[in-house]
Amino acid sequence: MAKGFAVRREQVLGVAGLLLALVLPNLAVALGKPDLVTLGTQIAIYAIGAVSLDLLIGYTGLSSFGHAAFFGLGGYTVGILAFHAAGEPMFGVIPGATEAWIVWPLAIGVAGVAALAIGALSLRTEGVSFIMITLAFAEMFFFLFVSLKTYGGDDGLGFRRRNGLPGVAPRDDVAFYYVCVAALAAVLFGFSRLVGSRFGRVLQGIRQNPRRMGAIGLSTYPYKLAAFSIAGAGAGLAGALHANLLRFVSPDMLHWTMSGDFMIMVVLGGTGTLFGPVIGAAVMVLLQSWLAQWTEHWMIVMGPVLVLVVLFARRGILGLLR
Amino acid sequence: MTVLLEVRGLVRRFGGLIAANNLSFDVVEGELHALIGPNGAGKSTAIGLISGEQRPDAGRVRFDGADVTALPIAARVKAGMTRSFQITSVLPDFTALENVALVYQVRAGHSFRFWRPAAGERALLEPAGAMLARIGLGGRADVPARDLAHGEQRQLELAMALATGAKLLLLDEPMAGLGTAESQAMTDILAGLKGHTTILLVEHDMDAVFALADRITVLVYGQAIASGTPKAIRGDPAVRDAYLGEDA
Amino acid sequence: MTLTRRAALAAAATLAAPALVRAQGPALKIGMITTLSGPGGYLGQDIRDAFALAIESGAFGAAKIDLVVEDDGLKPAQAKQIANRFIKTDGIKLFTGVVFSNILEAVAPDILEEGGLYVSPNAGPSSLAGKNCHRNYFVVSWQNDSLHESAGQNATALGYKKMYLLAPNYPAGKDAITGFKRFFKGEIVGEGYTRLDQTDYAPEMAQIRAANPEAVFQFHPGGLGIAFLRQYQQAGLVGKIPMVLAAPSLDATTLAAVGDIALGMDVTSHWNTDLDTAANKAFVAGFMKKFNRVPTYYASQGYDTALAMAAGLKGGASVEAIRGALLKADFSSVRGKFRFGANQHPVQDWYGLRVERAPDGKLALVTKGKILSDHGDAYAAQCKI
Amino acid sequence: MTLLLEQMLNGLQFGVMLFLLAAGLTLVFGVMGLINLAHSSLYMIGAFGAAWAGSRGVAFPLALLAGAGSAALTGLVIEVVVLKRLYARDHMDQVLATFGMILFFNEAMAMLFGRQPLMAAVPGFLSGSVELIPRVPYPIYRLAIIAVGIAVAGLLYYLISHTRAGMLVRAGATHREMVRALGVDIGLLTSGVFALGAALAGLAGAMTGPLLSVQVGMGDRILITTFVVIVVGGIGSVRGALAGSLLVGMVDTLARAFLPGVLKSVMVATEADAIGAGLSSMAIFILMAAVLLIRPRGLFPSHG
Repeated sequence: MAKGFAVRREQVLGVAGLLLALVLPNLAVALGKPDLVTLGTQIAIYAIGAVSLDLLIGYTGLSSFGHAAFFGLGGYTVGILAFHAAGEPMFGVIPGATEAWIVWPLAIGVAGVAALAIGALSLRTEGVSFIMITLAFAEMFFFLFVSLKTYGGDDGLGFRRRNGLPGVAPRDDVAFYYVCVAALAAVLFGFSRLVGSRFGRVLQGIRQNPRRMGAIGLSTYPYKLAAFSIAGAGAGLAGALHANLLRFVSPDMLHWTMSGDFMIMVVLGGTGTLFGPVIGAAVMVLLQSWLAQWTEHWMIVMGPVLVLVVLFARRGILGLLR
Repeated sequence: MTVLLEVRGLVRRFGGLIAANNLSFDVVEGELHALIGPNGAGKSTAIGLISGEQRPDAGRVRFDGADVTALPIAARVKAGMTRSFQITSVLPDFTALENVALVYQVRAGHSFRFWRPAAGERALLEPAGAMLARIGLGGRADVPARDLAHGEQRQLELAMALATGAKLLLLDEPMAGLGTAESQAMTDILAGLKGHTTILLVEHDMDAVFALADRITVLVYGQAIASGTPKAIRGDPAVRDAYLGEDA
Repeated sequence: MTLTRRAALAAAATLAAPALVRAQGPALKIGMITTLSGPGGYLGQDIRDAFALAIESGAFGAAKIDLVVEDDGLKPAQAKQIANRFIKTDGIKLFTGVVFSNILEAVAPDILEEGGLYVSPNAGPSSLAGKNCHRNYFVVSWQNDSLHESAGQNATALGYKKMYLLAPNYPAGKDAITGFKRFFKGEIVGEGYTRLDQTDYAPEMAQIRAANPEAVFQFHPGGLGIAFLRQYQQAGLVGKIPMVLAAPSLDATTLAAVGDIALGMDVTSHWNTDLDTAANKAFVAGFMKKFNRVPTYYASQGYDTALAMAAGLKGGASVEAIRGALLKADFSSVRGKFRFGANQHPVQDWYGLRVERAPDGKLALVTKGKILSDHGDAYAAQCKI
Repeated sequence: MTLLLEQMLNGLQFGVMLFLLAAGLTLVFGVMGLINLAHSSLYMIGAFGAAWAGSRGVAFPLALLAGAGSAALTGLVIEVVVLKRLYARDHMDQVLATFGMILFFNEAMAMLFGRQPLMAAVPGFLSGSVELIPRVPYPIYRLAIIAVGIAVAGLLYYLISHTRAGMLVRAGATHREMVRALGVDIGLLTSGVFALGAALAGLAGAMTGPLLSVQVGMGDRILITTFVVIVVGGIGSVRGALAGSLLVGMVDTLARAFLPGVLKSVMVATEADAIGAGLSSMAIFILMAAVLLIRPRGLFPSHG
């Protein structure tokens, strides 16, 4: 009974969210705040990253503190390919690319493979060690990109136009917004299938009781690694879209506070839920934007809000709604 | 009478503490073999070593004719042994049916299937439902495990262990924390399993042990000091010394 | 200090103003995207405060100016959001404020493509100075390289023959070393790269001592520089091996934090508190009176940026008209001589300063002489506007 | 040769500096199972406290005390108000809540003291240098840091293994319920341990202030290095923290000092400098990965 109710809630929420997302550009014009479209794009992009992190935190029970690494790698794949498309090929052989159908899958792949490598090492540990080792690996990538002068290092790397998509004008912000919303919808749909599948069942079993999973004959490591890699790939997609939104990538995408922000979005919205991370991303982006307009000391508000959420709203905003 | 499990000379140290000290005993196919001993005798360590959660510093474990000492847990489960835990250990957010279905899923091979909803797979749900019925939880299949009574959770755990298709069940205090009635129900279930499945039982409830066991091995300070039928153990002077000496 | 972010600073005028501007009616909005939070926040604060001071002291004449300030948190994404809102929702056309190059490279294209005008009070990255220069993009401060070119020239002028160079391993650090080398004529006996997250410089001190140079040039802005100087002193190198610095490594703020250690060090800058011009005297006095602290060179740049924009506004109301007037640089810069080069970056003089004890016992940067005259930058030649 | 010796001394000194920071972090984790990101804030508060006291003309040892004390006091407050409720929570909740605290403290300090770095001077009696290695002057202040680090290590060893409180600390880590059942006020114990950890962080901040830059956010960067230290050493083990600190300090220092030189023998000098710097910044992460490959729980895993 309770379960059926929850499922219906999620569906209602999903449909309502989708409707809101679809009319947002019109709404923005009506309200005289056209910048809301960009804000919405940003929310959709962060939501993709947060949803993918929730696969680890909420479903597999892995508290990764290095999600920004894959977000950044996805972004830099776009940036670096654009850089080489406009100039010399990479190492003199690999040509650049600007078409979305080449670049985006590549960004997803690069992030996924990197996650596979980092996960292979990190997943040898658990608990706090896992939190810290993922953090440390992300930090390592951060410094790598800071020191890469060819790609702008600390100053970042800008490029002139967004990746080409058939039928989408590169300068059209509203069109790009819809692309991001569509990507989010696809990710959410894929995600809901994934967590209900055999694979998803195993992940949820690992989260609830890894020892028990061992006792019924499952070696948890390959499943955790696969989840880590899939989540990394998801963050890679988010990073690629983010790079396209800004037409700019910089090491701050890989900064450890970005990993913290993704974690906050997941927990704020509600771990282990489909729409929780989306709500978390929306609240986070809007809160930051509004607080920052109100005072430069916005962190003095944001910090305690975070503490209060952890203390008193353990199941996030979605948990409060239930 | 074939020997299913052969434990030989297991040693396991934790710092200065010796939890298994040259431990040796056999479990014969089809029997219910109980492992008893005072607190801290190393019973749980023995289960841990046999199931593969812990690695011995010395000694061997042979199972079903093969040396499994170096095998990881999952491989031992595939070979046909599984364990339950002293502390209730189920998947609390899943229903009883989902708990057992997951065991059949794992048994069916790898789970790298990313798309089809597992909730609709009859190949998993049907045997799971049957197993729940067999263990007496047929009417509680759709209740989340966290909402089951303590005794029911222990039953569910047993159902999960059985669902692995194990030839040997390693049961670590299945009656711990159960009331009298629940204990009796569990004793009945275990009695019903006798003959179908070989069981190595660690248990503090001596009434249950002596009612159920075909043979008993007594552990003291990580060593097997006696092994035999309940009757023989009752009369063994070393056992009396260990227990009464401890208690006195 | 009250620090509301959207400090709308409207300045009413007392002076008679050109009719064209007065006819405009509502206040003209200038968008200032700057870094106010985090460790680098004091740079943005100085720029904002000095800009506001310029408005208050009537630099814009009768034109009503609404300075809309927002903190970018040193995050490019956040800066983009703000720029986007300023352009689309608030309809702002005139922008300034960005402190750091990475933020500027993220937001400048957006502003310029939407037909806005940007006047930089600080960052002047090479990527926007050469072939990617833009007719609506002005830099009032300096092209990044100039800071270090002047230091190289200074080291040559001071007669050093063997130098050891040290900078963090990131592009600005590498640019610093390249810029220095471009104007230094002596021998480089060693070169080291530190890390941005480094806190302990003991290994570098040992390497410097082992290399035994005549002097050291190091580029470590802000807190890094403070740590470096303190450890330089404790390693017993202060007084033994002199140091030549560029302005970002030792400004008025970091000088206050390191204290006597810095005594006698050579710094180069395009501006100093003691420059003898009427505009500068008014600015320094006004700033110290209002904010009770010594202005940094960031503050001077914020002030000059306001003056430059005010001069531009005299040209008319359209971006094109403002641009035309701005290009003439018809204002009394606190630095004295000032004009824009072909790439709309400054052509200006650079001075050698030394840390000395002022009569009141406090430490101060004292101007010792001119090092470079009418110095532009190497990228202007590639710029076609 | 003397350069190598000197750099090894530098490595030791950096290691001791890291130990001061890691000791408190790992102690709190070992006893309460709490992972406290805001440890870096306590470090910052210690540095600000000492610098502020110093600027008011307070003698250096007292300024140190002020730094450690202000950190301990802050620690006590956040322990009682917030962190007590988090001991039983999972680590991610702890990470998030303490991340929130970092934001809060950074901004609070900025509002109190401004964003400009603070002045913090080395006291007269500790300035200057001695020639430990002939013709290589070594700063006395750095030697003082080594001395304080050794003193702290000794004190912790004594506290944990030879006092009643230490016994409770050891017991509390493994059998919290049991200790409670024996009538020990576990709340008092955790508060005490947390205050001690905070005081150590504050002491580290106060001691390193005159070497570094006392400013908002100063602890955030070094926090990550500290994490590497305690992961390498084995989380929760003070002994491990000591071993990890020295190892990380040494590896980091020697890599920075000599890697570019080694690379220069195989490639162009300017390239070698930049690549060497890049590689050396990864050295400690590579070390951590290697340690975890061989010993997933660190060099000295704590019990339980």
